[in-house]
Amino acid sequence: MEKKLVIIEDWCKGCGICVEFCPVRVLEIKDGKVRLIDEDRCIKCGLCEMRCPDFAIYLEVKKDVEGVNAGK
Amino acid sequence: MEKKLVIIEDWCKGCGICVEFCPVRVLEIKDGKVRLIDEDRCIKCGLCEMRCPDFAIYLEVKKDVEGVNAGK
Amino acid sequence: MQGNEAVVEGAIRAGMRFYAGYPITPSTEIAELCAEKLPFVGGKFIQMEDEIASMAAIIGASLAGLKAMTATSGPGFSLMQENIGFAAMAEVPCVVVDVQRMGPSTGMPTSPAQGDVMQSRWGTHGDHSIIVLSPSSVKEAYYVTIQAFNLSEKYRTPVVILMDEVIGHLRETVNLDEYGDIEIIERKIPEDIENYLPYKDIENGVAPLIPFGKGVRYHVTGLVHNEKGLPTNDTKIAERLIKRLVDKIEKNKEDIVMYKEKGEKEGDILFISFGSTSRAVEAAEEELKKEGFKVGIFRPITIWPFPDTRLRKIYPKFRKIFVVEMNRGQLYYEVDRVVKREGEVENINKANGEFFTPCEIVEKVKERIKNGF
Amino acid sequence: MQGNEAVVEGAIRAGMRFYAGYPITPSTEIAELCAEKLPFVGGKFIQMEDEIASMAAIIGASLAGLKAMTATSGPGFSLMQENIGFAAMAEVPCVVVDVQRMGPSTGMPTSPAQGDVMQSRWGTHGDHSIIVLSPSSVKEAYYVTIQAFNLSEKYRTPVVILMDEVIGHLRETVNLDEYGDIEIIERKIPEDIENYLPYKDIENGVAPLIPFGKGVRYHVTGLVHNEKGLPTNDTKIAERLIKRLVDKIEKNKEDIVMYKEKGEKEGDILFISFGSTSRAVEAAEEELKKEGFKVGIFRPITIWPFPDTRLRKIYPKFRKIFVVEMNRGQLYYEVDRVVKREGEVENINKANGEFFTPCEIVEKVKERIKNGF
Amino acid sequence: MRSLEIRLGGSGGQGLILAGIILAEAAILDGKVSVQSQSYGPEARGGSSKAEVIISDGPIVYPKVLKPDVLLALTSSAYKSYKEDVKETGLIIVDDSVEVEKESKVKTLKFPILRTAQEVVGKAYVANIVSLGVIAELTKIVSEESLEKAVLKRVPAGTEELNRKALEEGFKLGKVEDKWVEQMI
Amino acid sequence: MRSLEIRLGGSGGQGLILAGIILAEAAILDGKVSVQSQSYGPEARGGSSKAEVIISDGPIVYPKVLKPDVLLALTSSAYKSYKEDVKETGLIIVDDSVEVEKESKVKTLKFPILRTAQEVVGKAYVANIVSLGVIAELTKIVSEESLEKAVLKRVPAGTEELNRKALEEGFKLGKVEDKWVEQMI
Amino acid sequence: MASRLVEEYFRKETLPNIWCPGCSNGIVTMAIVRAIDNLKIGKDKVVVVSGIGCSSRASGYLDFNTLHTTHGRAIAFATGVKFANPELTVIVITGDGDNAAIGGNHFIHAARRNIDITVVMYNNHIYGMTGGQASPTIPRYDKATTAPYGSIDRDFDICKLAIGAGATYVARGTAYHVQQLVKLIEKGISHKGFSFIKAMSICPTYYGRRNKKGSPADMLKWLKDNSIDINKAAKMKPEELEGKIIIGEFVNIEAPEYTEEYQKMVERLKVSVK
Amino acid sequence: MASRLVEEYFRKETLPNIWCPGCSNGIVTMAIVRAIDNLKIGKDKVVVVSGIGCSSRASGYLDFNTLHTTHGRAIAFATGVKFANPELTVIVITGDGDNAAIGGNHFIHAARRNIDITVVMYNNHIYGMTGGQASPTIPRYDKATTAPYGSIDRDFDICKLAIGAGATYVARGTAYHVQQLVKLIEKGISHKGFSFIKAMSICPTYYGRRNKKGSPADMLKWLKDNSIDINKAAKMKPEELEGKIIIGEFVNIEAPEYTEEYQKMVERLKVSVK
Ligand SMILES: Cc1ncc(C[n+]2csc(CCOP(=O)(O)OP(=O)(O)O)c2C)c(N)n1
Ligand SMILES: Cc1ncc(C[n+]2csc(CCOP(=O)(O)OP(=O)(O)O)c2C)c(N)n1
Ligand code: SF4
Ligand code: SF4
Ligand code: SF4
Ligand code: SF4
Ligand code: SF4
Ligand code: SF4
Ligand SMILES: [Mg+2]
Ligand SMILES: [Mg+2]
Repeated sequence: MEKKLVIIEDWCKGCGICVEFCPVRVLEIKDGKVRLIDEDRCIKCGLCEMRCPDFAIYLEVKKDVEGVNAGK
Repeated sequence: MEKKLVIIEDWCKGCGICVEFCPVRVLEIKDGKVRLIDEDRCIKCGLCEMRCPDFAIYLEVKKDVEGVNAGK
Repeated sequence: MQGNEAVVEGAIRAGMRFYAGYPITPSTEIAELCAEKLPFVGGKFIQMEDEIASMAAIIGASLAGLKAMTATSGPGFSLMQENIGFAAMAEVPCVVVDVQRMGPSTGMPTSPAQGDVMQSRWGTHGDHSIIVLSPSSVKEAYYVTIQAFNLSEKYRTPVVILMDEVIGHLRETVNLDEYGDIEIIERKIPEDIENYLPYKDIENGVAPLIPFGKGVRYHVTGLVHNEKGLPTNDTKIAERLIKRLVDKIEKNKEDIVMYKEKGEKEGDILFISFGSTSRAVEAAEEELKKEGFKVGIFRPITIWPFPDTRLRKIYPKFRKIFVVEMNRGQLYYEVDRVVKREGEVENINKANGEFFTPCEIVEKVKERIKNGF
Repeated sequence: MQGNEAVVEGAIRAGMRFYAGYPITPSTEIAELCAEKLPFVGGKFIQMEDEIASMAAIIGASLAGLKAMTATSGPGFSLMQENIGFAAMAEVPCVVVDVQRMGPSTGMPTSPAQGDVMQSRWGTHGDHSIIVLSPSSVKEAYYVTIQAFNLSEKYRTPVVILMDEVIGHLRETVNLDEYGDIEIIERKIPEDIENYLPYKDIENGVAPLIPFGKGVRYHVTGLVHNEKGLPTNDTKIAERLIKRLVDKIEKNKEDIVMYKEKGEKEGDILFISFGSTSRAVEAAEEELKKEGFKVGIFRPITIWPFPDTRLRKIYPKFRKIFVVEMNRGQLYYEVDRVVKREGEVENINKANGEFFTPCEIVEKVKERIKNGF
Repeated sequence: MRSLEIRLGGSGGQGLILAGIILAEAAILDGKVSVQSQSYGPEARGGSSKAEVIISDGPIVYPKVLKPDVLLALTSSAYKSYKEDVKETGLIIVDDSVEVEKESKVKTLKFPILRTAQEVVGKAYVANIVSLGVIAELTKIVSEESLEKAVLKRVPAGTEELNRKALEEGFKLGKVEDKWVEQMI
Repeated sequence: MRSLEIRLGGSGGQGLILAGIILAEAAILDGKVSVQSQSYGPEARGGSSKAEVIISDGPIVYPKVLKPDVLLALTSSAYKSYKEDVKETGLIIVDDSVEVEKESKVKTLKFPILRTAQEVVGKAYVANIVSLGVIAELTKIVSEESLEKAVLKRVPAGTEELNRKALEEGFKLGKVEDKWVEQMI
Repeated sequence: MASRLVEEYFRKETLPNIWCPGCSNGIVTMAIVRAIDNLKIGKDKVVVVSGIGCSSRASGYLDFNTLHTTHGRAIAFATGVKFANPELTVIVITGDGDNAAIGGNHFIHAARRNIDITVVMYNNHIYGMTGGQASPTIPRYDKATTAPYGSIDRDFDICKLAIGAGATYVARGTAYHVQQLVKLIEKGISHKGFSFIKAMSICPTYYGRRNKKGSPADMLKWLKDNSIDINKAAKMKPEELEGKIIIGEFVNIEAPEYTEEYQKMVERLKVSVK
Repeated sequence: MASRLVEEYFRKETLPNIWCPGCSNGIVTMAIVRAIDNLKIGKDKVVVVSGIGCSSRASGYLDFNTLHTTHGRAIAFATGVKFANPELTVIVITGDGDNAAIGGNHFIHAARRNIDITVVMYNNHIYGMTGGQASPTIPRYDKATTAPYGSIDRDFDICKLAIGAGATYVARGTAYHVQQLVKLIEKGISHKGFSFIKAMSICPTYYGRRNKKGSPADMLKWLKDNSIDINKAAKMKPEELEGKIIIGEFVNIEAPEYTEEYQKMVERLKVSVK
């Protein structure tokens, strides 16, 4: 299952928690909101999602892949 | 110091606690009040006083003896 | 049957299946009888750690679907006030019995009084309305308890049964068959639960209450909330909500109020009295009648909302109005407000732990009118 | 200076040396400032586990000899009611500040309201009287707090300062020098402590209170008690005690009541209003005056006992009476009772968490009298 | 409409409140109307205790006893507290341990109620039931059958025989004198 | 009697309530009368926050701001909520991150307040003090000296220099435009 | 005339007390008086605070500064008294309903604060004053008017609770073992900090009668036969201790006391201001 | 769109939440949701009851049957819900002020009764909602608005209190150790009886700022660095544990559960009536 990192900008309060605890440090705060610097380096570990107090960052199972699974 | 067993009849409710725990069993309940059966056998241990819930039985230091003490 | 017992019988008849309480004289028999009887009718009894918890537990139970009641007396009633306000705000049906004893504070715990009349209306903070019923006989205690549950379901509101020690502990011949086909209002789950709004803005009314666990998930809060029950700071919604909380009771007053009248329809003296005291007043009335006075009695069973419409109609036909209460004057204030005639509402009070005698009342009346009307 | 701060300054000036409390918006600054300041004036601050305990602690502290205060808001005020009744019954001086916020229940915790007017009078069970003061400016908050302590010592009674969020959080220019030589009533130990009777049956009055630990041992209880403070079931003593508790306040009303009048002494409209709302009313008065109305304002500072004697005197000179309150009508009931004229007391209410604007008041007045008087 | 007011006075623990309840229930069994009330100090124990019953053929307005027709007093203090209230045409029944006034305006009868309970029936605590027997016998306000039924409904399981005996003994005591009743009714 | 009504709007945490207090205290130092009030959501955090100050030469009857002479809005939502209330002769001051209406009836000025705090002074949290400088400069309702005193009295020990700097920068920003003031006074 | 202790420490006009025949409230109250007498602290500086209940009526009989409060709140009132004037010796008399039911929160918070108050809880398993309802300390399956079919609640071990809340002196005694009880109370009063003494009591009228526990003397004997001293208990197996009452001192430790800590803070501030 | 858990278990219209940037309330709330999701108990039979406080606002965001009560009383309301309908899974969300200060009595009594409710206490050391006053769990000498010179109270070890009161499941987790916290909550919910999970939380706005604890991330890191698993702690010396937070399960025992005991009593009575 392929995953994608999603950020809900409206909900992000820029607290910096995800930035600090991302093991590969691919997040940063820019203008008070979080931003993924480098999608490729993201290891989809989900630690940002686990600690985000605002449910503003998460890994989404990609639609198309899901479709394939569902087709099985 | 000589002591004397005093019963305050008005306060005694005849519960029988002192009777039961008097080590020499010289107390009894008569018409709903406690009574000392045999003054001589009372060993002035004060256990009745200690457990009477109504402060109705106690050992009093005898007046005259007190007087002597006081006179010293 | 004892007054306190009649409350329990009435409550079970009305469908009460949850009782949470904390003992206090002179209401304790209500808890004791519930402990005894509820297990046999599929109900639950729990003795809580205090009255605050008791009130909380019956609100919780009511939301979980059971008709719920607690009983207490003055000190406990004071402690329940915060959560009574919660029940009013969150519109959770429940019944609170206050068997009044003499206060203030611990007062004379085994002696009768009617000192919680105003507290039952105003005891909690903030604006709200509430229904308060006061029976004057054992039989009426049974009836009033059933109505308390009915009203509480119908208007989704806490209802207080304001008893006093005399009625609570009185044993009287009661024939329950009289109430053979009394209506019991049950909580109905609406058809359309899809669009359910637990706090629908219905003019002067309420939405039905669906219990927790039935598949309709919603929020209940003591904060100002919108129709879904969710907190809001919108002042318009706040205004409407508070207005509705008050109006659902005040504007339906005519449906809610119960009272009894006795004696003359016009004349010299109108007595206003409630609960056990009205029994002394009735006996006094007989005396005064013998002495040639024309006497009427107005006895509110619903204390709050006060049946002021009716009183407004009848009082002008009497020369003098006496409010007789086992306190230092409480319902008096409401009567004095309604009666727009200077100096013609008189207080007959007693607050010493003793029940009124008819003769005291007769004497006081004569004393007050000795200089003529 | 902020309103809440003025209360603390006034209290310390009045001799308050003990504060026990539990945080709640919008009163919390009072606790916070006491925590900060009391250690420097030889006073004690304690944060208790809840409001019940806070009220209990200040009563205990007062008996131990310190002038004591607590502060809260609606939900906490509800919880304090039982122990406020104890203080009334046991006649222990203390001051309770209720900074009102919008209710019922949790309501809108940061929004202003005046919804606890009736609760402050009737919140506890049983018959009692109580003194309740309500300031309408920061300066007055300071002054009223000092008087609260004075009255509480003089009449040995709990005194409630009924603020509202607007005054509590308002910052205003205040000049304390004005109160340079304000009188402070101290607890005096009588000469003859041999025959001290802590509850001496003094007509409409109280015996002095000697603190615990001064060599005069006596009993304090919430039960009906005799002059020594010991429990009794004697109905005569009970009658006299309850009567005295009520009369020491009601019969000394003229000493206790404070009010302000403004504007015309006779005319079209008499506004009755208190606390922050009266500021909006004063602004509205200016508007209405411009439009040619003859307007008077009656502003009770003492809410309970209500200054009814004065009102009785002045209201007949006005054609219409408007009671303006940030609630759905509370002081209204008392005014409507006093005013013996059918249909001439009108309610102007707002209970949505917003402060009144002068213009709203003007509009409502015009609307109500559009059909002439 | 006839109505009889009865007051039972004694000390807490003598079971007079229960006696009052039983009496009221017996009257109901007889098809009459009754109210019963009580009062006690804050303690409800040790102190004095009072039970009141009104038995009537029709509705009872005022539920408390003001001037009893019948007073039962098992203790001197009850006798002293309540004797003044009794109607002049009434009846006072006291335990024989109670010292009574020589010149009472009200007919006063003494019975060895406590002693009968203790010595004849064998348990001091049935004095209340003995009392009921005496009252019923003297006043005929309730039938013997109804009273027995009412007693048996209220007493703890296992003590039925004892209480039946107590009631019997009460009836016996009461038989001694019945003129008052005639004059009353 | 002159009186000026000022409203400061932004989000919780921007320190606008403190700014209101400081402004009111500065006015008092100048010998004027002032009232200050605020409102906030139940949270007092995250949500929106509003502070109001009235400064006058004489007693202030109505303590809240009805139609501000001056509105400071640090966020778009504050701008949107409050802009309608401002007197036609009034002044709106906004942070330059705020999108303003093209055709406002009320004179509206934009300043890089947040940016100045963050980038010039170095701490985002002094935006409130920068704002005060701007307002004082534009309205002259309080003297610079009093404002500085008031600021220094209220800010945490150790941050005096920072705040003095912030105030300076505010004054500087405000200097850009002062015609409105003349027309006002 | 009455015994020296009664003459000295009681308000004789209030006697005889209102308690039922054989109620142990009098025994425990006298034990408190003996402890105070042994400690020679005089009467004027002693404040006895009680709640509401049969046991709590004790304060009215005692010739100290006495404060009979509201149900469950004695400790909160006492906290005010003690903190306002730390020179006073403050003793709280309370019942198991008063303290373990409605008053639980004040109890644990006073323990946590370690304020120098001594609490004696008269534990008779029921609410005596209101006529025999179950209290939180009623043994499981025992009966009471609100537990007509036997209590299903787990009974509350208040000593364990006190320890959990951080009390620095915790002991249990009984109305039978009077001498020991006096000693425990003495030590509790002398202890600087929050002290709790649970006094196992008897209510022959309600608890005793409903649970067929026999006469008052029988009930005291039961206490005698079923109590085990803590020192002895330490050497016994859990099975042997089943259903037994362990008596003696459970905790006696030193910790900062609240009113002293406040005073220290004030001193610190004075220095820092200078 | 939002994450599956948000879509499924939250009332999206209520988001974003009102909590401050970096407040851990969201982390703990999501941990509860994960636990429920893992247990697959569905939404309709779950009731979340909360008190008053920042933490207690969580109930409004969650798409269960939710009940936001009065300050300190959540457990008492929850007791009514659970006892009225034992089929419901009842979870209480509370704060350290809500539960350890004003709500202490309901907490200990629910623990004593062992009623099947799971309580998650968000412990941030202060009263967040009212602006940073000291709560009973504030570490000694730390500052708060009502403790401007440092708190002199002994801080309350609520796990110890829960154990003293008889709770049958007691655990402590942190907002940093999310996976573990989810597991502890899962076990608490599955546990038949009263379960208590203390979740060490952070309030960067009040507690953090006043006590100079740095950014939200710094505060979480502090939790990471100062927590020791109970198994590891067992092997350490008391000195080494000074000032550390021990996390994991403290108690997990079987005991009769209240609503079941009541049902058993009803069954017994039915038999005895027959
Ligand atoms: C707020 C409140 N609730 C209830 C009561 C009624 N009440 C009086 S005493 C009591 C219980 C007493 O039990 P306990 O503390 O064990 O004392 P005991 O009588 O057994 O000595 C209760 C519930 C009250 N006075 N106040
Ligand atoms: C009876 C009552 N007292 C006080 C308050 C005010 N109040 C609201 S939340 C709160 C404390 C919240 O602290 P906590 O439970 O720790 O929650 P947090 O905000 O820290 O998450 C207080 C005291 C109230 N609402 N009701
Ligand atoms: S999923 Fe993991 S790696 Fe990717 S951004 Fe989040 S924490 Fe970093
Ligand atoms: S943790 Fe959440 S709120 Fe905080 S910066 Fe990251 S995405 Fe934004
Ligand atoms: S003093 Fe001792 S021996 Fe004498 S009667 Fe009392 S208990 Fe018995
Ligand atoms: S213990 Fe006391 S009350 Fe009981 S019988 Fe003996 S003397 Fe009387
Ligand atoms: S009821 Fe029980 S506790 Fe109360 S006085 Fe009687 S025996 Fe003692
Ligand atoms: S005040 Fe503290 S606890 Fe409340 S939301 Fe903000 S950070 Fe969280
Ligand atoms: Mg007890
Ligand atoms: Mg907290």
